[in-house]
Amino acid sequence: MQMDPVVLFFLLGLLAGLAKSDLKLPSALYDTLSVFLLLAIGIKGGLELAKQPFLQVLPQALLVLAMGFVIPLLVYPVLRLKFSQVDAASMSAHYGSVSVVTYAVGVAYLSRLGVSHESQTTLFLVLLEMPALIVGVILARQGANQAGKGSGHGWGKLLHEVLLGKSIVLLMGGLLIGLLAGPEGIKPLDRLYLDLFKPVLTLFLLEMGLVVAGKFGALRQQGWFILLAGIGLPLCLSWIGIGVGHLLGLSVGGVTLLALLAASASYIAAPAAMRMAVPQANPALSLGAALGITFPFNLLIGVPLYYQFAHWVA
Amino acid sequence: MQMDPVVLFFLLGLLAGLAKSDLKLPSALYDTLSVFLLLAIGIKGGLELAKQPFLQVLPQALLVLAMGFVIPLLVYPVLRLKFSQVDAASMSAHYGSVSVVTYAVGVAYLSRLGVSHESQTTLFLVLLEMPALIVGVILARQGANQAGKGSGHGWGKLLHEVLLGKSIVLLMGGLLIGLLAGPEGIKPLDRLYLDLFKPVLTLFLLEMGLVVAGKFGALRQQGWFILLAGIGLPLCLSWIGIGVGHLLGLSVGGVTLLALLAASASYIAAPAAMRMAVPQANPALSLGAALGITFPFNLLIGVPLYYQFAHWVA
Amino acid sequence: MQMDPVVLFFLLGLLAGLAKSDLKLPSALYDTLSVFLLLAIGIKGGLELAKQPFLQVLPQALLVLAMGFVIPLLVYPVLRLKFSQVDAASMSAHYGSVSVVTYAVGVAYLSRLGVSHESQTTLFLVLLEMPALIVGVILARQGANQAGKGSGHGWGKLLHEVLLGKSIVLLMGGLLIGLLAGPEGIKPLDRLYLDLFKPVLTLFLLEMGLVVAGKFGALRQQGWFILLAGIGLPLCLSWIGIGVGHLLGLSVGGVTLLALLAASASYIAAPAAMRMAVPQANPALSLGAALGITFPFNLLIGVPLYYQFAHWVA
Amino acid sequence: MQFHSKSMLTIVTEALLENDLVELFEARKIRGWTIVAARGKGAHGEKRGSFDANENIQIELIASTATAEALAEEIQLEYGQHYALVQWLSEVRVLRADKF
Amino acid sequence: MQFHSKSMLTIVTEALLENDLVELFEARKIRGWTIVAARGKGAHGEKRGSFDANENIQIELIASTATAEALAEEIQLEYGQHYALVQWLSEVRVLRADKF
Amino acid sequence: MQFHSKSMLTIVTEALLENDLVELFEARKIRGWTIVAARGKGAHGEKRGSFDANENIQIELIASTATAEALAEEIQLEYGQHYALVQWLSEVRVLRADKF
Ligand SMILES: Nc1ncnc2c1ncn2[C@@H]1O[C@H](COP(=O)(O)O)[C@@H](O)[C@H]1O
Ligand SMILES: Nc1ncnc2c1ncn2[C@@H]1O[C@H](COP(=O)(O)O)[C@@H](O)[C@H]1O
Ligand SMILES: Nc1ncnc2c1ncn2[C@@H]1O[C@H](COP(=O)(O)O)[C@@H](O)[C@H]1O
Ligand code: NA
Ligand code: NA
Ligand code: NA
Repeated sequence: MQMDPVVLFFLLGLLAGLAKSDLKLPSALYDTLSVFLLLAIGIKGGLELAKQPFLQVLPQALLVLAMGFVIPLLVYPVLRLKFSQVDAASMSAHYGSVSVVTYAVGVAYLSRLGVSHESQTTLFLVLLEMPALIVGVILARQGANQAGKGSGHGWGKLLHEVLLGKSIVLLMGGLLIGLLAGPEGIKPLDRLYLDLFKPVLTLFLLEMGLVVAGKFGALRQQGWFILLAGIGLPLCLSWIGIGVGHLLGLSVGGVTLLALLAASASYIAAPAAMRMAVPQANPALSLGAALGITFPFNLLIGVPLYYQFAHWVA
Repeated sequence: MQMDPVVLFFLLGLLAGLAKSDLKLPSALYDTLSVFLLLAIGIKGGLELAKQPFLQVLPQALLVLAMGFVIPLLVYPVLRLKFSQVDAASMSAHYGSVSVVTYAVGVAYLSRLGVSHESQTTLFLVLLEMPALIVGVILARQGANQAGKGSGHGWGKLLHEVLLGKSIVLLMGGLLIGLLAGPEGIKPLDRLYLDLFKPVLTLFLLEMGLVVAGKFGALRQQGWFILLAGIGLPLCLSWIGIGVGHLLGLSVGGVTLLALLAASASYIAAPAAMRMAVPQANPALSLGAALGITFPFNLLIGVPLYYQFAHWVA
Repeated sequence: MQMDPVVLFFLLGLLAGLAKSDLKLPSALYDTLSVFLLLAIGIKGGLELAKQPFLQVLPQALLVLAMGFVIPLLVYPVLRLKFSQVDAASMSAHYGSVSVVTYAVGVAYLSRLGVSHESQTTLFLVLLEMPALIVGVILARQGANQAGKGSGHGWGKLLHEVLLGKSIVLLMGGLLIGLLAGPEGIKPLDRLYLDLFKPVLTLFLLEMGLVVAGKFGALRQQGWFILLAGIGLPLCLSWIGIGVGHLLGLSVGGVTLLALLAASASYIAAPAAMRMAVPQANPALSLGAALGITFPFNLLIGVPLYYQFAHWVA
Repeated sequence: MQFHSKSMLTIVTEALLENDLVELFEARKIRGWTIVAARGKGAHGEKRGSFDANENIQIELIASTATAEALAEEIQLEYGQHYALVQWLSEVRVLRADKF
Repeated sequence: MQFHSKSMLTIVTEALLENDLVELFEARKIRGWTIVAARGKGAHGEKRGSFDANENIQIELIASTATAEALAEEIQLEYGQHYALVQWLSEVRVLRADKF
Repeated sequence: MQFHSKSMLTIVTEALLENDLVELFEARKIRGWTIVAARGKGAHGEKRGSFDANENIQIELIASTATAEALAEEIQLEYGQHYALVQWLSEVRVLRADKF
């Protein structure tokens, strides 16, 4: 089977980065592309959600939300075997939350195979962003004396930070715009948000390849456990997603995406939130695992694998 | 009636900004989008102008030009009731000149309703940019001793600044390219300058929402008069546009756009020009009114309202 | 005949720059556009190459490669009449290498005339980037005592620099992606890399116009010889391209493009490589000639002229 | 005109602390500062600005020596332990003493 | 090698004055300067670079103390009254005295 | 807390030397530095960042006076002859002497 060109762009960036090419994308481009991807995913989700009866989606949403709270609680004790409390907590938050780009690649993969998926998966994506971050902070702070200085922001500030972070604002904003404007209103925007979605993803993945290559160096100092975690965690977590997806009665496509969401680790919202809330944690550790190992693993191996898993279960 | 999604993006930015979200668009994106919008509007105008007999457009152009000189003269005495000479003059220049984005939203509004408009309105947009800036500078400098230092640039430099400012160069450049290349030549460019016009406008308005939200804080210190002016001025000025549009025998669409041009206040060309020419004026005042009040007012209320006005008159 | 609008955008930028307009495009946009152009050209080449039997292309590739080594050797003695060893060597490298944007304008020109060209020209473009740079460095260093400090990087570092420079990585990367993904895989990306190629080129040329205008000032100090060289070199070199193209049995379109490649001078890869390898050379000289004279000459006069030449020969 | 001696505090730190620091400045009644985007390397590894949580900023702030020193100490205590942070003081001369 | 004492004038002001200031430097035969994009806060409110008329620049310029002081005064008189402007002088040591 | 005297070396040069300089810093065991994008004018003409080979960077690096001076001299010898390059040293005070 031919490789999805989207993944080829990632490999190009990765190889260029590893070979120390001077290829660089301007950071303004990276920022622009992520704004675009978040909006486009949100809008698409909103359009689809408009077709769903609200009462049918609600219980599904609650179950997915619960999954978001539970995953970091399961991941934490495993990571505690090796890491300090704050580092384990921070990493749990990263793995409990989700990666929007990984999701986008999964959607592109399914659409190439012509496999459909439920429209509410975008909503799931939005719902899964945050709970793990809250759990992660609680885990980091439990038992610790938090009265001292330099131990991170208070809860009020933190919730504000997360709820009004770029990811959630744009995903939710796009969702609402899609809902309010409807297919007719959005039609004139399709040339950008729909038609250019996949091609723009290629540029984004080129940049991600470069970024991931830069992370490899820092990873080498971290030893084998991090490599193990970065591959083992998504593999195990994907089965939680598959279980929940099954419970929700999703199609094979829907189950694949939920597995991918569970398996993916956040590298936008979580690092920023953890840096504010748990500054004692070493960001190189969690970001290294999430971005340096899990992200490429999911992209190259995870996506087709979870699809296979979903098939077995169906 | 459903809201135009273009306006929803503005509201998203506005709300995100007011809620102090950390959402930020890179300034390079803002710059790129404005280059694109100015070029696209210019090209479209040039293509349409090519269809018009020159001699028919000339008298219309002269009348519109006259309107550009007269509006600031009418606005100035009203603002003098409350503001210093330089501030009133600077604000008159802002309101006499035009906002390209407001115009673009008006065009999008009409096209959504399927209402056509005369092709020369783009030319009117270009013609209205500058006269008010000249009048504003004259008003600011009349009677004042201009020999001293620090009182702004001389006329030569100033005219250069305005005539060769980004707005006019790109609008006029686009117009000429459209004229010279003709529909055949421009066709291969349609995918960008035509098809992506409205979707790109959404990103621009998202950013504008964020910028406008940032202006609200500074506005609160300025008292009620500025709010009154920011809403009253466009309401009154729109009728001048309607009158002139009627005189020119424009269609309902054309009258709406001329009303909108008259009612809109410049926030790109005017602030830069006034800062150079009348540095004594407080830029927070005029930019606050033009961007913080009149821009959202026109976007959310003005556009449909002036269309209604134009209907009554027709 | 009407002018290609692509060229009109260049003229707009040039005029705006010469008139000292404050129009500026953000440098992030320039970087983004060049990444896009290089990728798009590479992909297109890869798609076309996939259709060619490899053994047929190989001898052609070798001959083109040879041309890349020979051109700077021919140019060098001419430039030595006037310039120092290092300056003549550096300039030879610039003229032996190629300008990707000039090539893109040539492709757009042919497609507007409906003239087809061989698919391997993109491969030729990639192959021609580098040989001249190597020859240029050898010419600069011959006989000179290179043991001293400050005389530029060693060969290992240099080859790395050139082979992994932005241009070659993106062109070759795109080529491989096109080859591997094939027409089916690339189809979902066409909306960006194919449909938007020409419109994006307009923005790029607008910026190039501004940059070229900025070079004119520095050129005036360099005297007449540089003007002569900047026009004479492409004219002469185009005939080498035509000869080689003829030898390869290319069509009129293919011969035109090979003439254009030979006639064009690099202003991305060569300046960076020469700055690292031959820092003694004056970059204002070679960049001024390549960008300030040869680039606009090829754009405005060269492209149609070489097409005419190719016709005569056919 | 006369030049007056002041101190300049320069702070290089993670971009995501910007809001916090600006709040602190305002609480301490600091009347002005300048920010530029920066990248760099230090004990906390490389900051390249390639994405959100990896950017630096450099803040310059002119004040009286006492204010600048106090501020530097406060910032060091509050953020120095866990965040990428380097600060330095230097002596400058300004024209309008009352402005700072 | 030897280091020589010079003064560095740093100017933070509105970006739209750049052309003017460069003209002034050239008229005063200044041979070099460095510009970086900046934002900041001061008596003229916040400058965030979010759009054209709201950007700052920071200019650094090494010269003899006399030249730097004279330039600072001239700029203060010409632009200080109405434009956002902060300037400071500091002492630096350079390697090539003849360059500045 | 106590402030300690250190030297700051500021280097303004062509952006394409960044990799080289960072390698040099690492070879010299320098533990930190800060980089900002810059443009400017000097003996090598105008650097406007409009495209690749025409950008400047400004590097700031705090170290002991001896280290900073030695580094400045080495860079001057290695790159000063052909590349756009201006360097200056200034005196700064930092809080954690052991960091530099
Ligand atoms: N010696 C130094 N000189 C100048 N800047 C430094 C130095 N050390 C660190 N920095 C800057 O300060 C930031 C934080 O330093 P650190 O806390 O050591 O990671 C780095 O990312 C650099 O930008
Ligand atoms: N105390 C200060 N320290 C450093 N920079 C300042 C200070 N005050 C003002 N600035 C900068 O100078 C610009 C103009 O200041 P002002 O004229 O006070 O508005 C501001 O936008 C800041 O970037
Ligand atoms: N007198 C100066 N003050 C501050 N920066 C300077 C000065 N001279 C040169 N520069 C900067 O150093 C770079 C290299 O200088 P040069 O080697 O003289 O071309 C210039 O592009 C400027 O950014
Ligand atoms: Na997850
Ligand atoms: Na108006
Ligand atoms: Na060539």
